Amino acid sequence: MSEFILEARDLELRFGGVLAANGASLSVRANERIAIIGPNGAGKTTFINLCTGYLKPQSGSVVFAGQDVTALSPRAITRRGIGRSFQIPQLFTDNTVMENLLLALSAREGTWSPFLRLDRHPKREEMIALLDSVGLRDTAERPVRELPEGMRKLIDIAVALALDPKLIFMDEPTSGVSSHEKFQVMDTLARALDARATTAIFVEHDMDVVARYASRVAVWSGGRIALEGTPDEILNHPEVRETVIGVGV
Amino acid sequence: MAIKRSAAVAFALGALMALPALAQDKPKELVVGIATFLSGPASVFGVPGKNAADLFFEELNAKGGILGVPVKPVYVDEGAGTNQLISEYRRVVQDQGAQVMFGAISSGSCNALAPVAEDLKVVNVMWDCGTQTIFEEGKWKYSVRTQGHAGAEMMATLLYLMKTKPDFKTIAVVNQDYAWGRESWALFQAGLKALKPDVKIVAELFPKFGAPDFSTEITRLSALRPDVVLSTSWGGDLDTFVQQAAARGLLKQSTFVLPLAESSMERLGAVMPEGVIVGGRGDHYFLHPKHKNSAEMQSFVKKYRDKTNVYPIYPTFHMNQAVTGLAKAYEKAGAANGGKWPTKEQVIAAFEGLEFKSLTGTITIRSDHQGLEDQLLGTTKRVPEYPFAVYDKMALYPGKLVTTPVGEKSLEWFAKTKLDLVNDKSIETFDYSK
Amino acid sequence: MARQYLIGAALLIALIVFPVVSPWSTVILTVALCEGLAALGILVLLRAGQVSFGHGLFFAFSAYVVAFMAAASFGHEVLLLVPIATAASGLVAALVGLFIVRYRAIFFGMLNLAISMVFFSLLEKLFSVTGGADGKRVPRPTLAGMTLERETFEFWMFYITLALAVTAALGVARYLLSPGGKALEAIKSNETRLEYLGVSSRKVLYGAYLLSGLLAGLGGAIIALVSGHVTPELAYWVRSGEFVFIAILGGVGGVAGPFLGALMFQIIRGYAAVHAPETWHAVLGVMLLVIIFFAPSGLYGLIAGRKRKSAPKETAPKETAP
Amino acid sequence: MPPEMLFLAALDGLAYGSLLFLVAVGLSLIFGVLGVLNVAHGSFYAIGAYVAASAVLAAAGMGLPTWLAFPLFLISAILVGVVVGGTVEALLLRRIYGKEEVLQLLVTFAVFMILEDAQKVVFGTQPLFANAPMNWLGTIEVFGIYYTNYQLILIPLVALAVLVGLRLFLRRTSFGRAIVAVTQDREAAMAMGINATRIYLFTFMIGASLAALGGALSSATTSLTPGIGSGMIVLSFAVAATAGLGRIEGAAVAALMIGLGRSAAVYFAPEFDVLIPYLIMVVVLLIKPEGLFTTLQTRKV
Repeated sequence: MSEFILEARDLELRFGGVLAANGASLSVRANERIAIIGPNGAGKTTFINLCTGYLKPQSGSVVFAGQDVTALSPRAITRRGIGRSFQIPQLFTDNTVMENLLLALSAREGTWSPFLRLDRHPKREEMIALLDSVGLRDTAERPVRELPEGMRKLIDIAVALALDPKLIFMDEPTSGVSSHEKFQVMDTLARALDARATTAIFVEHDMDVVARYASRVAVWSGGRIALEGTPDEILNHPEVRETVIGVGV
Repeated sequence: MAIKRSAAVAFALGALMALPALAQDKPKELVVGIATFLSGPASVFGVPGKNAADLFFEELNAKGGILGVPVKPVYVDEGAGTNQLISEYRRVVQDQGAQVMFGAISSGSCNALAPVAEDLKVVNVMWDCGTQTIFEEGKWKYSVRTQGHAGAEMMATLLYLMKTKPDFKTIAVVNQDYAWGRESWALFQAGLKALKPDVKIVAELFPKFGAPDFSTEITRLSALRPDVVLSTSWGGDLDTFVQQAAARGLLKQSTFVLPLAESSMERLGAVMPEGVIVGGRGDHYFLHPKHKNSAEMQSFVKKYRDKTNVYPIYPTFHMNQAVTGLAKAYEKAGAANGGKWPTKEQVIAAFEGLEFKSLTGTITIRSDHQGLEDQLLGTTKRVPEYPFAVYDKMALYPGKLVTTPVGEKSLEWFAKTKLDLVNDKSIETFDYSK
Repeated sequence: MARQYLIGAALLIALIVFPVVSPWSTVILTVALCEGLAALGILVLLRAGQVSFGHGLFFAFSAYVVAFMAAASFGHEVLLLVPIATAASGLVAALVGLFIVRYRAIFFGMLNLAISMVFFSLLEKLFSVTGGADGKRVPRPTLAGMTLERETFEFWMFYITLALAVTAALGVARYLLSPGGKALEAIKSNETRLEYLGVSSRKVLYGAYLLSGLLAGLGGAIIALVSGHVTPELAYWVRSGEFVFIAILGGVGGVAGPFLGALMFQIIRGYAAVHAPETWHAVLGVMLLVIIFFAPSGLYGLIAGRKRKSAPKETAPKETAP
Repeated sequence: MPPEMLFLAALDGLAYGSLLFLVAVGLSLIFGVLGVLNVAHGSFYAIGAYVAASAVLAAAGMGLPTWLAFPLFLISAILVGVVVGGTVEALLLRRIYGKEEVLQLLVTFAVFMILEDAQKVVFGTQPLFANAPMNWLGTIEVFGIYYTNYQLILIPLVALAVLVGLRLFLRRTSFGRAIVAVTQDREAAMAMGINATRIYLFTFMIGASLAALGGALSSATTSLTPGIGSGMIVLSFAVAATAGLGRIEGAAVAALMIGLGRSAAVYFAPEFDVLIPYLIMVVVLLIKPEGLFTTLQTRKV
């Protein structure tokens, strides 16, 4: 067994003439917190899509927990223990927050009996606790549609966490959150991830967030990793400061 | 709000409740439910039938109705589909209190309605449908047919073809794809095999009912060049077929036999050439050689034309037979009942053996409830008096001669046809005269 | 929730009492229940955002199974015919569903339409087998071994149908509250997330399709029995369209909706047939427009007084950068 | 079966397919732009046929020359498209573009039901035909079989002209390009300042006119009876779905496939001629779910 929980190697994907992934590789150890940074169009989301089965690479491989999951369906990959949240939250907007979580719970537990009422799921308490852990207990019975973007982003993550994934991809977890709440949100998230011993890979634009929460940083450019290192190394790298973070930020 | 809502529910339910009404034993009026096509392609027969019914019932009521009771026709759309027709039929009987139903035009509807009439115990006059199987394969106490059936129509057609064009060697058929098209061909074919076993059937085509285009069929027929082309199609299908065949010279190539063309002649106008064998499902024809000058016929044609601008076609005559037959049956039953209003059972019993005059002849109802009706066929001719083709070289086949005897099945009876029937002495012939 | 039960109960009581007050209406009410069952099947699929313009297939299939079996010497018994014919339609749904759950939106509707039209054409064409466009007569079978007169038969058929419809409605209501039912709604609101829960949306939809096929099949089997005649028209696209019509007319907010819709449909059609026999299509068409524009949540929504969330057309979230 | 019969069958299929194309391409265009599957499309076909036939008969009644029928066909088609189609779009469809697909479908279904009865009330139930234009063009002999020039030459030519004309219109004119832009990306097109309301209205009128033109052309060859529209609508669904909705050239190919398939069936398996269009549609959709000429697009997340 490899020391890495996830190994993506040389992923390639071409849309028309554009190389969305151009030999993208990343190896992740258990319990790491990896931040992916890079300018728009660098292929960050494409990388997540390739690892989670939404897009199929034309070449390259993804190995998760010792199993080849390359080009499997999102469903199969999710079932193997990879969760994800989205840049734009993907939720069941007509349903309440609790229903969203309970559906995830049913998916995890395989409780599909037509005689079971979803809202009376025997493990409902667990979802309340999860919601509590991300600080959104009050929203449980509200329809997702009514909630602000920032809350939806968190719920999107909570839904992914409800599946108890071994690893989670989070696509800009704080993008809808106001800047003064960012750290609070990230603290909550970090606690939840630690409590579950979930490995996390997240795309992030806010370098303060990256500096504080990432254990390792991968800089994306042109569909592949350009640089990799600890937050300190990367954030002080002159080229990165210029291209990614932007001078003066 | 809650009150408003329950009011809405109450209203909806009240609306349902308001529908029923009770049937009376001694009626102020006699409700006659008439199933006819008011929508769909067969409304070419249904709507003329309805128009004629309105006229006939008006006349009947002007003369005091049936046994002094005014008659009220209620119409049901046969075009709504069989299942819907059945529920509408029930509604008219059970809710509107119809004691008599006229059902229907399509053989499919008749087959479906006969058992319903039996269940509802309502007098059911099959006013236009032709399938011979109804009374040959089933016994229906409450149903009666006031016109001939497909057997009589096809036998007369076959005999006429054998008389006018005895030497044909090949034949093709283009019929609509439903019971009438299939059954009429089966009968014709059985008779043909008995009379002319060496005839070759070169094509049997059953285009979809209501097909808008017969080009491929016509190409095939043009290539096969059969001596005779038979088509029992009607309505828009027949018009389209004749039109397209005429445009492509097919009508000159083969002898066409169109036993239902009477109903399309006026519309086809100049398209219909001379020399086509035509019929009209019985002896009806507004230029009937024996009855065209009768006062009744003259008055009917005038009234009908005033109302609709066109000459009456066979369904209007069938409607006349149904209305007249019904009135006569009630009179007969009433007389037998000492002048009192007869029960439905007495009316239906009165139909057996009933004989009454129609606009073009005499109808006799047999003990199996099947009507005997003469059959008139002719060959088209163009005359200056009308902008459309008329019958010439007509032959009038007595109903008794061409109708399958009681207790026999038409298909078997056709297979036993003998050649001497072609020139039976009871057949009258006429030429066109002004 | 309480209001939902209230509507259901009021409808049920009215239906139970009605045939006693007005015996002639039993068949029409039974027909309405049958159409309501088919529309209930449509409702199930609508929850997933899918609309079938071809459920006439299942409706007609079981109706013809009943016609063939009742005409043959075996199976001349309602208690056999209805379950067997319904199961037969379920089998067809199981087969068709294998392909159809791969499709969404307009293609889902189109493929349903196409398959039902193939069946319709076969029914019309295979004259010697199916009786062609004129259809087949369905001789009245025995009920629990008893040979019944028409009125008694109709009376019992109505209550049996009512019982079946209530059971079906409660069952569907229960299903819609179950995780599977919620997953079905999830197909409508976000199929991507559903897949990312590790749930096969095809499997979820397949179950719903099977259920809706069974419901339409049940309706078809009973309608064949009470009207005593089957025709290919049962499979025609206009008939399938009517089921969708009824579902929307009644409202898809609750399982009582389709039955309310079917009753209203019959009432309007009944009145139109009396007062406007030549334009009853148009009357229904106008009614449909009125419902869509002024009461998009249907009769059920009107009575329940709860506006169904005017679900906007799903717009695919756009990404700023790949 | 002599080989020339195959050729003859193909000729019949060509004429039939051409007519089908005219109707189906309108349906396809409307779907491509408005995203609405128009069930009432068959009614436009039927009304176009009735109006054209009435106009031709009226002209003949006034003693006008027969050739006048051809411009009358065009005028009737445009009239029906603009008046009936325009009314339906402006009064009804416009109000439901944002709503669920099923509601849009049902609105057109309701319009279909209303127009079916409206036809009966206006034009009556008796078969109506005006074959003078067909006869005026005469016949042509192919392998000893007479064909009408009208069906064999005129209708396919009109279909071809419509195909070419539509292509040019959509690619060369600014209005046409605006339509294409809306088809490809509605939001982007609107962001660019394209007036979607106007585009929708005109596209619907054009689509309805094409259906009416198909009807007008068929009025010379066939008897018009109530219900002709409901058969045509499913056939054009079949064509449009087989081609891929919104595909114009595809509709031509699919219509031809169905036309040829059907006439081949009349020769080789007459029992199955009505099945052919639906079978082709089912098979194509099963193999290529988005139709023959559309490529699958992935939603971005």
